Amino acid sequence: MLLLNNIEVIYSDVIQVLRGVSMQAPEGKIVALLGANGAGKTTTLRAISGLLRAQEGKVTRGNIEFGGQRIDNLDPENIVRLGIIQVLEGRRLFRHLTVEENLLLGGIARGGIARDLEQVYEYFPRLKDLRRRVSGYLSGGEQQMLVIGRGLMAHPKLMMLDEPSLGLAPLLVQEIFEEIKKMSEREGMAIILVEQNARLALKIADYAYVMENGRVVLDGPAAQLAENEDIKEFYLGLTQVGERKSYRDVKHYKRRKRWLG
Amino acid sequence: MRKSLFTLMAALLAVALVLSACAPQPTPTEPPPPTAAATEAPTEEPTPSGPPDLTGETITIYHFGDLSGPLAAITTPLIHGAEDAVKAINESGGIYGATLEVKFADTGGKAEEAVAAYDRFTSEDPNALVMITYGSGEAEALAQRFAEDKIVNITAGLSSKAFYGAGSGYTFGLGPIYPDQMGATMKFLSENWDTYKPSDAGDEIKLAYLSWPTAFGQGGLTAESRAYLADLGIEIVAEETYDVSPTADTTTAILTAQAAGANVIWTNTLAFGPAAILNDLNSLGLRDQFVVAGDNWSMDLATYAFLAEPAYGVGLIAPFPYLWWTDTGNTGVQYAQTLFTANERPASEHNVGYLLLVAGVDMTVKALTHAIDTVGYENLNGEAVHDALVEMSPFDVLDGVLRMDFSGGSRSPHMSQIRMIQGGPDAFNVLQDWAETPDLRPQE
Amino acid sequence: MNWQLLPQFVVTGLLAGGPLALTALGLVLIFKSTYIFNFAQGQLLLLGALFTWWFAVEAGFPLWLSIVLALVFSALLGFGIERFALRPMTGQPLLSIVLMTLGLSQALHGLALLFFGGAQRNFPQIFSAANPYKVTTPFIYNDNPIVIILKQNLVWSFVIAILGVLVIGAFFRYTHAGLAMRGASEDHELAQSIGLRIHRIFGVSWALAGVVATLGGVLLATSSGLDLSLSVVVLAAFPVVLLGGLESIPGTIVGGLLIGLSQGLVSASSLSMIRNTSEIMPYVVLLIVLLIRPEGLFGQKRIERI
Amino acid sequence: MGVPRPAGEFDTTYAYDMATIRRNWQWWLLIAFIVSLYALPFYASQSIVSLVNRIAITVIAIQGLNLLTGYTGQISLGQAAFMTTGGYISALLVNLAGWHFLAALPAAALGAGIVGLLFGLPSLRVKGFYLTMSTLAAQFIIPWFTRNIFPDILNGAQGVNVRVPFMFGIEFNSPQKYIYLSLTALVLTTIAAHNISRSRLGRAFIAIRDHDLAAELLGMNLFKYKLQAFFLAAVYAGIAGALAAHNIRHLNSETFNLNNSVMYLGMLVIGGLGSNLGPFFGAFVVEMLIEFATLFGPFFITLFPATAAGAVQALKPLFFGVTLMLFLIFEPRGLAHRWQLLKTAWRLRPFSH
Repeated sequence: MLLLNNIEVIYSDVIQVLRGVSMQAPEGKIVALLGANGAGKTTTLRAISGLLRAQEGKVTRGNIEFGGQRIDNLDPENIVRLGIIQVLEGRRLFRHLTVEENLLLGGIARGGIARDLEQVYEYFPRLKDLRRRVSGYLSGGEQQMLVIGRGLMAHPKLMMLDEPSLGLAPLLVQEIFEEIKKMSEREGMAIILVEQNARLALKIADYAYVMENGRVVLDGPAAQLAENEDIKEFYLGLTQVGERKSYRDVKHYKRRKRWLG
Repeated sequence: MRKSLFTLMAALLAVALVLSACAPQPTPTEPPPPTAAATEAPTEEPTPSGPPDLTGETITIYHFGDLSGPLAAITTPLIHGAEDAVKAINESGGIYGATLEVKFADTGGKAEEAVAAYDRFTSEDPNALVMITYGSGEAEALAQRFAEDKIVNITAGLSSKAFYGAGSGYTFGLGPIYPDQMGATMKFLSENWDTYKPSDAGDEIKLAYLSWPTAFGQGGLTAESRAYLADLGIEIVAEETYDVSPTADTTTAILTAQAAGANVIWTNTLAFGPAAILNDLNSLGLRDQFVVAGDNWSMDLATYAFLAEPAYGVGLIAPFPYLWWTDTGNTGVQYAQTLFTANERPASEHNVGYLLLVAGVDMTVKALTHAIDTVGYENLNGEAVHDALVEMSPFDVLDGVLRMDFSGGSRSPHMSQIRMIQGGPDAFNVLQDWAETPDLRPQE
Repeated sequence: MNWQLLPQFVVTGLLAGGPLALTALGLVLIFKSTYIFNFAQGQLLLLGALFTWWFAVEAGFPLWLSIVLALVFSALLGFGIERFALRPMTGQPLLSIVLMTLGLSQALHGLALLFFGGAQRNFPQIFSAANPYKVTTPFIYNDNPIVIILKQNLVWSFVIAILGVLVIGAFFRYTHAGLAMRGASEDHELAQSIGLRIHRIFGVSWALAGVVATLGGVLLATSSGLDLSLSVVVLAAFPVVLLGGLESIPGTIVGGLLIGLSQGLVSASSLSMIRNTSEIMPYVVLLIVLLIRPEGLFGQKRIERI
Repeated sequence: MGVPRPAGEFDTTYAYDMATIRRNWQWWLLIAFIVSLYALPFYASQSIVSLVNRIAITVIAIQGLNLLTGYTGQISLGQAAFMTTGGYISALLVNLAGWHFLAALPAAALGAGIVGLLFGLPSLRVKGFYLTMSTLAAQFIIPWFTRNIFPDILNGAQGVNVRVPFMFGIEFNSPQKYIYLSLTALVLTTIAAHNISRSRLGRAFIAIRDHDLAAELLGMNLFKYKLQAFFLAAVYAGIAGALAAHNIRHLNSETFNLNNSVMYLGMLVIGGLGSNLGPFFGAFVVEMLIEFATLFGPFFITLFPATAAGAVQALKPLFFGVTLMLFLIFEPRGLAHRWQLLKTAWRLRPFSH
């Protein structure tokens, strides 16, 4: 459904952040986007959602298609109306509004209705109890649920989640990821999941891309990637248990790094 | 380099002081001989016997006004009055053939702008003769300059400081100064208290001075006017101010005055100033408890524009140092009316400003003519016009629309009627005919 | 203290706070959504009143129609201001934006002067200027109960102004459009990410501020008359906004009433020096607020979690 | 000083590095300019002398504002109020106490400075826009005081007539003479402003403007520096106010009003914030606009039926406001920045970079 074709993004006419990124996100599937800090994951999401513009960024080459329509460099408002929602990093919410007001705002672009609220409360029953609370006072996990729920209110065809696990307790992350999985299956929604926590991401994702330095360096079905040695080492943090890191490992790292770059 | 910077500056300062000592005088006050007149001068110089022929000459009158500030309500007709009067005079031959011209500067009611305009005017015309000013603040700021540069200032801003402050002497009023006006009105009221007093008022006049917190608004209150009121046995029980704005609420001022036992209100304001008090007195249902009086400007059509009902104006008392449009028996008023009709001025300008400037231009022409007769055109300067105004006194302007008297060191007239609004607009009826006002000019 | 006048001036002061609150509302509306403090609000107020005057007096339309037309005009004006003066300033520092609204106020003042002239003018009456309401209070002075006299137009201006604030407040609280505006005001980027058209929302905020300003202008002008100095009333509304809290709609009412009350209280003093402070009372209150509680009574203290 | 210089020109001594003016011909140009201003009364008409006189006084007021707003980043709407303070102090000292003008002027500066300090006090707790409100309060409260305290001396709303300075046997009663006072004051205040901006204090101001939190973390006493900026701005205003009052010869609570404060801010932005040339450019350009409005207004205004012909005051705020808005949108760094670009282009000619 979503197709990125060799796109390039430049900030402030000078700084090139993405160099020829191509990827796709099919209906009803979860796509994980992995990579270190500064690899260009968030920029990719912003390129899709149109929010680049607020930061003086621009897609300068390549194109982005959604359902057969070119959407690169459209206004974010219009992209949302096509059914693409980016859930921003850092659990950004309208802190002075209540939970329910936050949710209603999520649906406002398509004329949010009360029935949609019930749907969100089904996924996250806890929000229902908290719906009159001022959202700024919620706990981190509750805020994350709210943010995802708010995205859901727009009935998106594609939801992009930017680091939903950041700073949350592992159990909570588990719970939230399960709901995400459920959502994508039930609503037939494509999901792009940007994560640092590669293990979890690969567990629920169907397909994954690995980015470095503004390029996609590796991609493949999630299960397959999870078995890839380099992924294991660099992103899952798995080495043979108990073994001391030796000079050989470092050399190996360097080799791998070259390959990845 | 830094050292040399300071050396340079020190040198500059020294030079500056020397330079300022020998700075050129503000372009000479002695008139340069008018080139055209110079040739024919000798024949007429000794005794100006026959009327001189000044065809081709131009005499400029400079006019300061406020078309954008709080006094704009009256200024527009003021300018039109001057323009129309000058046009008519030129059509009938000017002053011995010389063309009269008016140059106007909009100062927005600010002294700073008035000074700038003054410098521009005196720069254009080294022999400026007459300037007409309007606001009290302007007149006060420029008073010294007029005296130094010997330029006659005919002013409608009648606060006493402009006339008699230190170093003034060339400022002449179109009406009595505000302390005189208040004194005259209060004298009249105290003499006729039984006739005009509110039904439940006592035998004593208790005065409340409710006005704007501006030079004009406070112009009536001077040491002399206070002393004069005290002599009349009138106590000032309240002095309150309100905003210079059509939206000003005078409720607290009025109620404070009432609580202090006031039965007469004096307001030194114009247009929406008196209207605010009259409106609020009616809105509060207190109109019958006060005699309301104000300066000459307060009794004008401009006030009606702000009254909630025209009837609210009824009963306002004011000194009236000129005739009014309704005095159609007077040829001067007839003349002004002819000008007004001929130039198709809108009805809203049928007010004191227009009439007064037709008269003011007439007064200027009389003074200029007299000065030319006395010293000759080639010697015509501000001083001559000044002397003419004093020598002519007492004299009537525009066939008695104004009665001027600048004798005895007084530079504002001391004659006024007292009038009262009785009925619809324009029904400014005479309560007391022309009479001498008290002379409350500041004692040096 | 002039005890006899105290109840009267307290009530008069409170009533005067109504139009102040409405004027302050215009400022709050713009600040809430755009974080711009609009120094040109006074000129919007003036132009709103001038438009009404022009339609009613010059064009001869019925008063209600004139007001409606003026509301439309000022809404368009507000919309235009956002589009052409403030949108280009997006991302500029506070100083530039403050100066932009100051420049705007000068330019609008010049335009008003140019198109309407400096002369004062009569404004159509909406409320009766006669027959004041008289209320007998339980307070006794010199063995007589104190009677408060209230001008009809003052009372009705107050009622309409407060109603106006309440209606706008309800609009913000209970409608989707209001919710969108509240959302946009909090976080521009987040609002964009969920599909709010923030520039349209900013435009609407300015248009709404124009509407509110026109209402205020008409209410203030109808009691007496109209001239260019009408715009200065907004100078008394600045303190109201700071007192109530820059983002708070209910704050405008409380702030307006308190400022009006403070003016009424000093007016009842028996010392003329203290009575005269009535004109600067809003600014004295303002300084006190700045020193004691800068965020105002109902201002948002930032909710931050660590 | 951040201006690109041609290749091959290096600072070889500290004196050269610190020098404001590096070339001899620049010295001569500056001297020639100043001399031509001082000689103005000998070759220019009175209206031009009067205009330059007013511009000089305005520039002083704006220089003060530049220290507070341009360098320290605190927006002030109270500059005119501090001018009122200075004007009254000087007027009273000269009129009543019979002080020499040269003694009254520093007293006026100091007095205004102290009052400015008082209204800077809220900077302890608030900043940015809130602080602007505090200065706006000054713009109402100070004139109120002149109207209401000591009515016997200050004469309430009517204000006071201000005596013409009389020094060295000269009465400064015409623009041709007064301009020497204004220009000399301007030269001195310019040197002072220039040195303040280059000193430790000036750098502290800039640090506060650019990031006050960071400046505080570096151990700077923010409050102290902000107060100093307020004080200095008001000192400049006091000097300008005294000069203006003795020039107008009349002073009341409305002589310098909110409108003046707004104009000064606008002039500063048009000229260039945080540049010592900014006040000169700004005052000059805006005064020229106003002169333009005065000269050509009457023709222009006849196009508008509602406006009385001659109401040139309508054009002044319009021209000023629109100019200010255009500058904010297209050249927020003001004319001084343009001037730098021009100079750079000239120095580096024929290469553009």
